Amino acid sequence: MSFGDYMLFIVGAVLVNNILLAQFLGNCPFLGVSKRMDTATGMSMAVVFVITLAGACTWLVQYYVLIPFNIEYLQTIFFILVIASLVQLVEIIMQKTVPGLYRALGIYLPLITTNCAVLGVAIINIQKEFDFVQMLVFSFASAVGYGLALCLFAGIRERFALARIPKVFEGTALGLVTAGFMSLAFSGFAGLVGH
Amino acid sequence: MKEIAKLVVVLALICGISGFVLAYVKDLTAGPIEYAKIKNVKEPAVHSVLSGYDNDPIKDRVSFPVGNDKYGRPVSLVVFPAKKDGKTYAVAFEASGVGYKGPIGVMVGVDVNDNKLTGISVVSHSETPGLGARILESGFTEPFRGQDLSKDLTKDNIQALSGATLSTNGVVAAVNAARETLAKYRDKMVN
Amino acid sequence: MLVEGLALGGLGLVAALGLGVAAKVFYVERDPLVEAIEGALPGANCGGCGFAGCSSAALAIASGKAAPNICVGGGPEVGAAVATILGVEAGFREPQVATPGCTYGGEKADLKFNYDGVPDCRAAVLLAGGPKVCDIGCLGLGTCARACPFGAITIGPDNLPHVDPLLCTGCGTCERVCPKDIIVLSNTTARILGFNSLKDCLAPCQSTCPAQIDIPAYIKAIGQGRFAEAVSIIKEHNPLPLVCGRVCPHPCESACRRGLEGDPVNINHLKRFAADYEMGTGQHIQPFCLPQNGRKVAIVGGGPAGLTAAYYLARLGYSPTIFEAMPKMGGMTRYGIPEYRLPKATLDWEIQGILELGVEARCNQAMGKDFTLESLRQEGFEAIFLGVGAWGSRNLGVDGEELNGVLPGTSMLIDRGLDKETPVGEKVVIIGGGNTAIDCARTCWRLGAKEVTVLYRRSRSEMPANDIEVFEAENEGVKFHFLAAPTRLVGKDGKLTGLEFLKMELGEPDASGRRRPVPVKGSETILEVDNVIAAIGQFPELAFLDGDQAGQQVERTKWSTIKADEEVTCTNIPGVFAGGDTVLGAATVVQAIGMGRKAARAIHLHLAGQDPSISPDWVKSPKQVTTLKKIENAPAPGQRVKMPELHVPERAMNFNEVELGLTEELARQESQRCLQCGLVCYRRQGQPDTIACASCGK
Amino acid sequence: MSLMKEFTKGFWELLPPFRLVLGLCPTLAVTTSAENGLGMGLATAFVLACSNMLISALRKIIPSKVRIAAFIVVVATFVVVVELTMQAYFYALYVKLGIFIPLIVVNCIPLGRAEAFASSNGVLASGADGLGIGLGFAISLFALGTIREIFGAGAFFGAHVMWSSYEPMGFLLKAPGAFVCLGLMLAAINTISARQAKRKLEAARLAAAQA
Repeated sequence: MSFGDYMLFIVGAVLVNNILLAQFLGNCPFLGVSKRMDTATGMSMAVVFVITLAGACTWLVQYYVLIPFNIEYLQTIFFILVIASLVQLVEIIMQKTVPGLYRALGIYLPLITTNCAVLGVAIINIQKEFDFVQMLVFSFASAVGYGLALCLFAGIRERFALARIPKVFEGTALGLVTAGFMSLAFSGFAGLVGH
Repeated sequence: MKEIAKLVVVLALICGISGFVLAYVKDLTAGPIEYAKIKNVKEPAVHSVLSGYDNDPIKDRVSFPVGNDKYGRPVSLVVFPAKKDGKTYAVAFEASGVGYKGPIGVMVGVDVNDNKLTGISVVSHSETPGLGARILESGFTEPFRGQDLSKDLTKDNIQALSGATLSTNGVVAAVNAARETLAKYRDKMVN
Repeated sequence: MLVEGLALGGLGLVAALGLGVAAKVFYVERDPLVEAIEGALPGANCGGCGFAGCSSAALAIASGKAAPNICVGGGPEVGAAVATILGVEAGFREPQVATPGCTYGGEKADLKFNYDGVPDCRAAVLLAGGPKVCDIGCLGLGTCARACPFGAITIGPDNLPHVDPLLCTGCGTCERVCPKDIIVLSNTTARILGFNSLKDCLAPCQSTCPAQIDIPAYIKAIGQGRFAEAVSIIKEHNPLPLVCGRVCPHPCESACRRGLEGDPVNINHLKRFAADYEMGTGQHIQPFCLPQNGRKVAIVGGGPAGLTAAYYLARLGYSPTIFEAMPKMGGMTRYGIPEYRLPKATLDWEIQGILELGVEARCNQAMGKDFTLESLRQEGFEAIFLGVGAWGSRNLGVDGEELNGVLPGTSMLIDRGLDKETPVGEKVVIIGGGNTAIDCARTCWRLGAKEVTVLYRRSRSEMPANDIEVFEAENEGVKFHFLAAPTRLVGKDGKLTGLEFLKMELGEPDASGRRRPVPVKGSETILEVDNVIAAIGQFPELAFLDGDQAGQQVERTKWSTIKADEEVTCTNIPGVFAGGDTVLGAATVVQAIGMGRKAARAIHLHLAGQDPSISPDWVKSPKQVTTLKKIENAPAPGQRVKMPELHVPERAMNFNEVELGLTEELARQESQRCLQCGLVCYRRQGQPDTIACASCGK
Repeated sequence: MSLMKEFTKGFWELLPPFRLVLGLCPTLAVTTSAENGLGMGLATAFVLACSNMLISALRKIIPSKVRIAAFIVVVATFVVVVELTMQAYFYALYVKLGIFIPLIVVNCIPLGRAEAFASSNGVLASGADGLGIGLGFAISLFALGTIREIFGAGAFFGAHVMWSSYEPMGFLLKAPGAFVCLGLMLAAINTISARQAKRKLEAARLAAAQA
């Protein structure tokens, strides 16, 4: 792939096929931690870190364990175990060795373990038969897309506090409708990449 | 330390048992899955490239090893024979060629008596929608019918897609690959 | 099949082994409460609750920021389980209330205001010089009032937000929408654990008070007739208002801005008025307490420091037990302050209120004799606070101290506290210039001594005793002999008959800034006396610590005090804290109270596995943040009210309380004199009496 | 009786994803048709019921420190079973649901119920709980899928149902439509439950007034 191809590839992953708004991955924490901007930014950075790390590890597991042993059908269980233990390991080590970083980003790590975006991107990496570099770029770009959507959304949600909202729409309901409009806005990027 | 040991043993045990159970389930479902895949993915293609048979090409399929893939695992070729009165007169099998964005899988039907194509059908591809993806259209695949497969096919034999030369080449390459395969395994296919 | 089993089992083995080892190697101590809550949460880390996973949620629940039933993944069962751990209802959450304030700028100041190019009003004052009306703070836009989902905030006629604490649910919406960080949430734990901050809009009195009481707030409440609220405000920071209102040397009044142009506001007597009001109702006004968590803390010493520490620990949900060596609680407030200043019945009532919060008191339990540090630990006390006071009297260091008729100052007051007979002769000399000396003098006068003289080696202005005490002693006929130091005690047949002293004159200032007294040669004079009482200083007696090995390791200073940080109260031994006179040497009740609260904070953080060190922004030991040199355009100063007292003849031969307390009318009148100061702002003429600054509302 | 209660609470009291706001990703992603919604819901229900039962059976053996990991393994095992079974017998549906079948493992509902219910209740009760909540989830997904398919494509289970001049609202089948549709349904459910709560309160008041 040429440099231009990579750029298109990145734009596609960040904006066009945004994992959150177009592929519906990682919605639970999306609605949960988007109530405040500071948590959203922390979460975004942690997501970028974990998705890239998990992408790399699961890619290695896929091509150096699952395929050689011919047990690709165990992909789901292998991937989730690898991701969960890896993230927990990072959390334990970070908490002890770099407490400052842990307080800023580490506390979001457990939230990401069971975030379907992580496992989702890992599986997509394999399904699309990416090579190692493509996998890294794709994972990173997808995670950036996730973070972008999350932060934008948090910015909007912070303003909800000022608005008079019908009782029945308070909380998640309005969050979902808003996410719908954000998704609509993002679908406008579809023309960026294509023919 | 003893505590850790216990944790490790329990978790390893649960994982191990899960592995055995899943392997068993996999064994049970291997047959049905293979059949389901062929039924859902290959059957329409087979039907479109073969005609005039009185058997069930899916049920009568034969498979034999044709080499290894890049991970060193054996790869089997599945061949769907079309029979009339118990005699195979045509076969369908998958072949692939490289298109613009990756491999293109093509189901190729060949009359074994006169080496003429009975039809082709693109089974898998990742070509650009609206351009290369037009290889799916019957306007593109129809001219392949009746082409002689005794020698390599070229673009001139068929209706090349304007603006999608590489995709066209990919399909042609797949058909030519099929020709080689047929030449190599004709005996196994027909019997 | 074997491959799958082995591969998956191997993965499980590696994962479990890696995590197990990592958890051991990188072990981080955590609050067991948080851990217990986390154990009850699903661990699905779904983030539906809005926190970053289950451990963050557990932390939030434990610290009262979230209700036990926030988990959306677990449903009601998990909420119930968490609530069981905390011992509360599932919907329980420590009440938070929105509190409008003034942060004089802060991070968001430049969003709206540009204080002539400087970031906050303090800088504006420094640059512009002189006093300046604070024109920052609330913009009066009413965003908070509109945003409040519960209608708890209204914008008053003064254009400032007013919070109805009954309607406020502590949801924090106002805090989020305030463009200037003016309105913040606060709750019991936060207030107990927090210090006054340099970033707060503190009045001078408030920043001088060792207990950090919000003085303008309670004076405002008294002025508006909200007496119970005034009591609550005081008790946020001082659980002993009855005691303090009577005996506090009130450094706050020295800082009072009213003092720049006349008499300062009678702050302490206003506090006593509020406290007396509470006692008058016969009902203790009790603060909010967190549900009990069952963790035990030992408090050694039932004086003001210990009582205060116990009070705040009980409010934080701990189960404190006070060990008191004397027969009754109160420490020096009982055994060092005479009845006529602080009636024992009043003290008892105050202590009763603290014990009612769930504080256990064990009297006649002396450390080193009945228990040791080690035995306390074995009994299950997770933290120990040492607040044993300063009970040792300094010796005069002159010949004849062994004579019959020579008494240490404290022993006399202690005997009074124990209801023992303390006969005195006709002529009594008290040596020393502190409150103890004056207390002894006035006690002797009440016991019938005909001639009571106080001998002090410096001059009147250097006396550490409260002015009012010296003044009252003089009223009662106590004579003062300044610039005189005892050199010898003379006796006959082992009985004291005379005291020889040297006259002194003041020389160069010493380290304490006071001029050093220098003896005048050949000025020896002999006074005829029956009793000499030495009240020249006290120190903590720490021998009790040496009862066991743990106690021996407690680090001390050369002044025989325990070495501990005055703000953090931690000693060199983890889990052992110290405060009050034990650390400070003989000091004041209000200092002990301040340290008691700091100790409670440190103990809480220690038990929660957190770092107790304090933020650099916090106001440490009494410190004036900003001082104006003059006030302009303030409302007329008015006359400081005088405390009604017993006439001198009515005081003789009895120990009835001398100060009678302010009447409601006097208290409300005095409270109007308060300028309701902020850091640089204060109430101007023509402004409503309750508001100092049109915008920040202090 | 109580088994019945455990079973039925999933249909309203804890109806996911409306009352138990979890499992939003598959809810949004696969409900483009009634068939997909139902298939996804039933697959989740199967995993939920089985994993709940197995975890309940194992709850005394699993040490609490590794229980989350163990739960994940159990849930993942059943997910793989579902993957294989669907591949074998519902291949077309399996292809349509795609990545969301393996993602059942990170759906917080099974893990949440495992910890909240199965780890402290009997096998039968846990099974009833899992099945009830799973079926509730299936019903929700089916309802959402039905609405989106009928209005978005004018069809139901692939069969055309709307009048011939009906212009399908293609928006509903796209990603934004999924969010908006779910949001509106949630608001509708909130309205109903607010009304219920009000009625209950009034009844309680009435009872109090009479007493």
